[in-house]
Amino acid sequence: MYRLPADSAHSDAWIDRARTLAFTFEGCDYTGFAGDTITSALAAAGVACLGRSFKYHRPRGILSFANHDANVMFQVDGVPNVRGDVTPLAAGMCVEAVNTFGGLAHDKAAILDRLGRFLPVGFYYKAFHSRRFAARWESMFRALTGLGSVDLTAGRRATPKRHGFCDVLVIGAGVSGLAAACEAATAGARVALADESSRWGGSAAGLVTLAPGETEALRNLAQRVAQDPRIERLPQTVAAGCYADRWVSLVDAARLTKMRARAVVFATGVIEQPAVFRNNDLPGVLTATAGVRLTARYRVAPGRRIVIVAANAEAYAACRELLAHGVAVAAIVDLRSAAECAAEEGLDAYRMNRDDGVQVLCAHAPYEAVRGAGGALCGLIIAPLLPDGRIDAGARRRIDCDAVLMSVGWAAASQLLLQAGGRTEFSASLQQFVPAELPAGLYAAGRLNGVFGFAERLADGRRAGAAAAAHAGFRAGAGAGAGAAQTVARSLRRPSHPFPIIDHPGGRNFVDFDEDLQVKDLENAVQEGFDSSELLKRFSTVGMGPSQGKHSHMNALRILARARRLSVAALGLTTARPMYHPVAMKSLAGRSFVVERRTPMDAQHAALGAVWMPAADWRRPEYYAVAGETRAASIEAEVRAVREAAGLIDVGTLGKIEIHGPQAGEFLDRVYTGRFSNLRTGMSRYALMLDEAGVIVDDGVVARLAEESFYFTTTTNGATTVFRELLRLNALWGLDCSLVNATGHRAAVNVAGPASRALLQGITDVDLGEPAFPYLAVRSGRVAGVAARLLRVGFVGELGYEIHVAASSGAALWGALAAAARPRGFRPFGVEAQRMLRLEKAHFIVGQDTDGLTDPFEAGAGWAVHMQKPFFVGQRSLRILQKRGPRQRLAGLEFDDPQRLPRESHLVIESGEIAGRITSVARSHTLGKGIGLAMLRPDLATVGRPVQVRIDGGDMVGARVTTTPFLDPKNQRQTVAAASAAA
Amino acid sequence: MTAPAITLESGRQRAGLKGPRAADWLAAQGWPPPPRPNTWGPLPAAAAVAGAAVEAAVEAADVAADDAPLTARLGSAEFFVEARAGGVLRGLEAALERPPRGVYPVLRDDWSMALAGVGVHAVLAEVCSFDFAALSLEDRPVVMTSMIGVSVLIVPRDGAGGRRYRIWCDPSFGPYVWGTLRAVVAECGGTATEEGR
Amino acid sequence: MFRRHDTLKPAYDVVIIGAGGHGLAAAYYLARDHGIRDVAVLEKGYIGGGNTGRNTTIIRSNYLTPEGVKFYDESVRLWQDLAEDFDLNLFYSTRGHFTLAHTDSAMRTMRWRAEVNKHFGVRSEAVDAGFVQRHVPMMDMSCGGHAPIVGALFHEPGAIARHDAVAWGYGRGADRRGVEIHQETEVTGIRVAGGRVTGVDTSRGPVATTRVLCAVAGYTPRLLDMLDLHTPIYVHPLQAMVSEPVKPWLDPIIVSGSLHVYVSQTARGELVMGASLDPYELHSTRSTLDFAEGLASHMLDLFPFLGEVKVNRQWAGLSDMTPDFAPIMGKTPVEGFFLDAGWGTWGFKATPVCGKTMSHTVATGATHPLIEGFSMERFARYQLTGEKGAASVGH
Amino acid sequence: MKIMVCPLNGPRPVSEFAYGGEVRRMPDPDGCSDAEWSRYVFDRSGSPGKKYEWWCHTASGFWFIALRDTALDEVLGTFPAETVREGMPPS
Repeated sequence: MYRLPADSAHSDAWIDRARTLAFTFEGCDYTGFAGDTITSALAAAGVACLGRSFKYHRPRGILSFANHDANVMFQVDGVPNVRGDVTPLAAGMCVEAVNTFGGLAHDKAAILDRLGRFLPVGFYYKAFHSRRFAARWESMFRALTGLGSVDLTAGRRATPKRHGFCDVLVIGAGVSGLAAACEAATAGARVALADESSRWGGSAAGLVTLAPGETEALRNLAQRVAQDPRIERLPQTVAAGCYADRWVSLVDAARLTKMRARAVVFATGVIEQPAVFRNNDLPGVLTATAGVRLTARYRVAPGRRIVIVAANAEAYAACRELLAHGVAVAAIVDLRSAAECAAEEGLDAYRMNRDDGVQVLCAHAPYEAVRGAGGALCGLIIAPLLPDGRIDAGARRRIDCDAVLMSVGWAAASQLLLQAGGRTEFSASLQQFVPAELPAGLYAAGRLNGVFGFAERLADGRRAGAAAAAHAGFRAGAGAGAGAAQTVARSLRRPSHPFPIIDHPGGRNFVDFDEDLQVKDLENAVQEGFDSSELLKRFSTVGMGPSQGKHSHMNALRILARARRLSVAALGLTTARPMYHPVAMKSLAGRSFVVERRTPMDAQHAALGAVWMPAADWRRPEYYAVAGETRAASIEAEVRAVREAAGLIDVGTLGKIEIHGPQAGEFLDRVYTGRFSNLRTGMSRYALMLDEAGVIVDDGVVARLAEESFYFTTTTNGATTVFRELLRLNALWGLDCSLVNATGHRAAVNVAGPASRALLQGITDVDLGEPAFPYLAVRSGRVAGVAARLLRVGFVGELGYEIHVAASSGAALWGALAAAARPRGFRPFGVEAQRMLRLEKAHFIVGQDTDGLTDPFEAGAGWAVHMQKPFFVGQRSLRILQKRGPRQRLAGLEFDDPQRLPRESHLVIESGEIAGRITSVARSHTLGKGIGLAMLRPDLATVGRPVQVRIDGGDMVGARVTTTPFLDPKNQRQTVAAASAAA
Repeated sequence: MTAPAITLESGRQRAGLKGPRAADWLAAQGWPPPPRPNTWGPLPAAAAVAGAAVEAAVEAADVAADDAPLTARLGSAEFFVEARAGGVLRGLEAALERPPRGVYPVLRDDWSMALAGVGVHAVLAEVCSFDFAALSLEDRPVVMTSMIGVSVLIVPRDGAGGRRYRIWCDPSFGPYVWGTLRAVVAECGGTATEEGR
Repeated sequence: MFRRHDTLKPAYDVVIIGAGGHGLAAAYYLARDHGIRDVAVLEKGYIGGGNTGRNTTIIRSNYLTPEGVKFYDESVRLWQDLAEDFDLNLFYSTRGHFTLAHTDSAMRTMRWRAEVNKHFGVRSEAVDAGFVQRHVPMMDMSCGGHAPIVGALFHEPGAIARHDAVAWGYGRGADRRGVEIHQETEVTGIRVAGGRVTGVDTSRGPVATTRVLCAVAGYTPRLLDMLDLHTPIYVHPLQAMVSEPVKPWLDPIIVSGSLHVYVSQTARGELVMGASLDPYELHSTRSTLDFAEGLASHMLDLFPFLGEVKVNRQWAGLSDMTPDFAPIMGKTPVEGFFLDAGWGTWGFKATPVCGKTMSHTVATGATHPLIEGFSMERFARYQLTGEKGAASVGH
Repeated sequence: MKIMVCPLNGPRPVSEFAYGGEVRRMPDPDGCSDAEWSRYVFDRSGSPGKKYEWWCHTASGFWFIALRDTALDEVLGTFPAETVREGMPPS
């Protein structure tokens, strides 16, 4: 291959010879021109071998030059698997071939090519599986596997994502796509036009041998697209996936666009398929479209003496284009019979032969590509193709050449259309799958649709564009939308050969270039019984490589059909799934938004040295670190402060819900196990929530603010789901009440400890004294000048008040409480201290001391369940569970040795059997004991019963079932006595 | 404005109410509720005078126009009222302290932001899946949707400065929403300002 | 590897519905261990075309309940010898399996599992963040700063295998022993007389039999409708995706419950990635973009350097879920009709032991001890298995 | 992404909604047998079909009923939640 000289006849359409770019490939220096891709620059420099194959490490070069060459993937500046054929060349690029051992030129793994015949398809499944080999095959394969390598030190790159919206999305900006876009825009639709290339025109872009009328039509369409404000232009954009309700992922270098379209036109065209013959994978053997694009766009000649393997009209068009650029074509080897050739290409063939000395050989097939000294392609051996399809190998002869271009057929790029729910069927006359049934709002146009002629593609594009616009609600006025009425004019010629596959005793006739699969590999697989397209794919891995079968699935189907003596139509394609083209994870991930919730006191906690722990979407202080104090010591001190003076904790993350209305009480009676319709105004009560199966799902406190108004709390983790479920139940029951979620709009602080009353009284107008404000009462008033709701609670087992204010007053409240508390040995406390405090009171935590199957009786919360109520969620199941009896019981444990405690989730072992598990455990300094809660087998859950717990390392420690609460069983500290004691 | 701009607003007065009789009661207070769900209405003339007077003092004229007091109807039976100055809402707030049967006060301590300027839709397209550009403002829509994973309330208005979006969210998500939006706006070449800073 | 049979016989000793791993394994053990070779395996599509070929091939036994651990541990033991049994390479590869914990409550569940595992002799340990960092040094332990890893459950025997090969191996083994595998043969009805099975109707005509084993995963409810049997099984899609091949860098299997990620690297160098169930019922294996977006984002939280690695393909399977995340196995109220279902997201790893226990149950008519806890009646008796507790954490 | 038409908020991507499961009739807790009740609690109609389901538009907390074909993921219609109490139109 070489770069054609600058030429007055044809301007350099895509490259700028004035700007040279230097880069390295495999450590050697090269230069290309601005506008080159990596591959075109290397080709221009005469580099034929660009990569090594996946399995045999055979040298490979350009095959299709269309973004699907799995053998021309590079490691570029640390980025793996870069498609060289479409990646623009940049100055200073450091390019290396992937999947080589010791470099591209001297790949040590190339030995595998010679071993090839010992590595038949499925061989992996059949060898190395005995115990003896197991370890060895694994290390061997893991060493040889993979393509590019990942730079483990690379940082996260966040590319933006955006949502897009349009009436009509046109995928593919070839002749039909451009026509469709213009037609839809004319009808008044918002159009988006996406194409992988940087230029409009698709396969026709840059060709110099189009008919004058065609060139002009193309120019006009491109201009129209460039100017029409209703058309959003998306060049260098890959449509990677087509999802439900016309939701299409569009990927470009900068971002992922999630395009929602009212209608989609698929003008995705066709992908040229290789002919299958011996050594068809040699560098220098490529598809005709690849050769034409190299020549016309990048002015790189595929060779100095070219042979074209032909089976359709496009072969002759390609030949004309090459000749027009001054590239010599030695011969056209046409698989079709002399009659067929004469009928279809007779005039072309005659002219080329006469004017350009192109030898046209009909009814001949490529038999073997020949590798010369240095591995370069030096010739093509051809042989007559007999009418019955067999090869007359005896009459074979060689044509010297340095490039072979294949133009034998196409595969419809129908993957996106199929992903979107479209159906295709095989057309025997076209030898191509064409759209059969398309869901509403989806349209196909152009070659994808089996329409090959230029004028026909224009018309088909207009038809599809008009139909799509109409579906989106835009009907073209008179004059416009001329194409709308037309029906699809499919090609009368046969663009694809029915069996461009030539057997050879020596094999090496490749069907799948990604996976190194030869004809016999597929035939063997079918022999083995993998004789449906899906099974064949899975066993042979045909179509599973990076190009996802874009060059192999048609030929594989033909081989399968021949082996099973069925028609291709009878077999059908394998399911098409996203991605149409591989998408980088950074594009899919985008910047990744992670929701965070904060209480209004967040900054104050941070200033106090809070060590954070996650809780739902929130972060809560686990404890407050103090310089020179261990975590344990800090937590212990926080506990002591609460027991001896007072402590503050931010409980703003609790769910906070209001319910109002005549039937609010009844609603609560139905959703909680307790009775609330009879709760006195100004009082509160513990509330336990079950699911329909009778399992504990949440708990909290319900306060009655007025006859028809309640205020209640849920757990931090349950807040969102509980509120949503309550809304559903309200919609279901239709009671006269409404719910308000105040969770984020209210801040809440719990001030607890013997000194809490005195502390709080100083800054509130609410009378906290007995009996004005008894245990479990709720009052409204002002705290530190802020309107507040006060609940007298006892979760931590001390005199305590929960103060709820508007979120915007939260910081002020905390500040005022802190100020009032400081002289009294104030200490804020975190979640860990609170767990310790509540454990001393044996209050369970839903989800820690209970699991996904715990009912209230097992949890010892039967006292909170009013079975005599007419109905509550879970009640009916509880009746059944009562009959069944408990499977476990939550019990308090006191450990024999406070210095040697188990951890949460350590198991209780009874005569060798699992008999329970520790759910909470701690060393209580208040009590000077090791205490805990455990879910025990019911027969063990009797006070005084000794149990054994297995701790880390397998040792056993002893414990005894005790009465709970561990501390202050009569709850005096949180009621009158404690209060007066502290006052 | 030549680039997207986002403002973190402060000093707004808000009230919320819901319930079977909320609409009638609101009307009786001289605050005609928007007739249709998920629409908003401007402050009635009487109150507006007082409101506007106060606002004129604090706000540039064009913003005041976009930013005049409003009543939003969320679904059928919930209402959200906001004004820039306290005076406007004082009466309503007082009345809500002792609501009649069937009218229930809703504490609204939202964070609010305003997004505007050229490229405002590019910003929105990165953070929300709703097609705001195609939204007609004729019947004064209120949009409840999800933005970067958070439930938000959005009122678009066409003002002197072009399309302007008021965005409200639960205060516990405020720092996250504000922090994220200002970053996206900055990436789109825009500016972020906090009122009163 | 397996024969194609042109005709169905009028009658078989046993009919197995579903030529996935489970059905073929049952056929294999029926023929090999119980001498029952007059067996037809009827498959609507093609061998291993369902969840067998769609799962992420993870094999582990680090479950939460005694019944679960014992059951899976037996399965893992069977896996070890399958390759030689089949004379086929299953690419069974022991990698070690980390289930990451990002919160102390998750850590509690990890320890719970580890303790139950160890009690039954299964190698699992609750390990701290330092241990994880040493074994997976390239992982971002802060997960992008928003979900720091506090520890993990490390299950040393955790492994992966080539999923298709498992179905093919069992298929070939069964085929060689005389079992008939009929692909593209759909069961359209099940014949019952006097409360017992008498045969099945198929798209290729009726077949008489007195014993039917149903192993059709996501299609179970449709089959049960034919018998008017009711179960708690509900079907949600489970999606997965795979990257282009890259040189090996990840040895262990990594699972994060709270990030909804599980990932391993195959022998081909591809990263096979999965997440949690789709959020609503659906009986179609379509792919969604939001799945790929979310999973990629969480992958980068763990492995920020993967930004440039490309996702090649996504797919989905239909998961037959139960309320307690444990299977429904054994006899049914219809005599002669046996069920192996409710496998949800973890049927692959249990393939061998399901074949063993179901073939035993079908052959002897006595429920295999290992599956007694998984009976269909447990729901009516409110005797759910405890796996529900483990469900939040990984696959 | 799938589009769901919310009776209150109009067409939105399904990611804005929470799925509430199939609408199921609760048997009379006092009248029904334990067996009937456990069937109500645990059993599901697992086969694909046209089903009435609970859906919630999370941003507005609005619950409604959708008739959806669970084989094709086609939303055939959406209705206000009251429909549940008035008795559903036939699928």
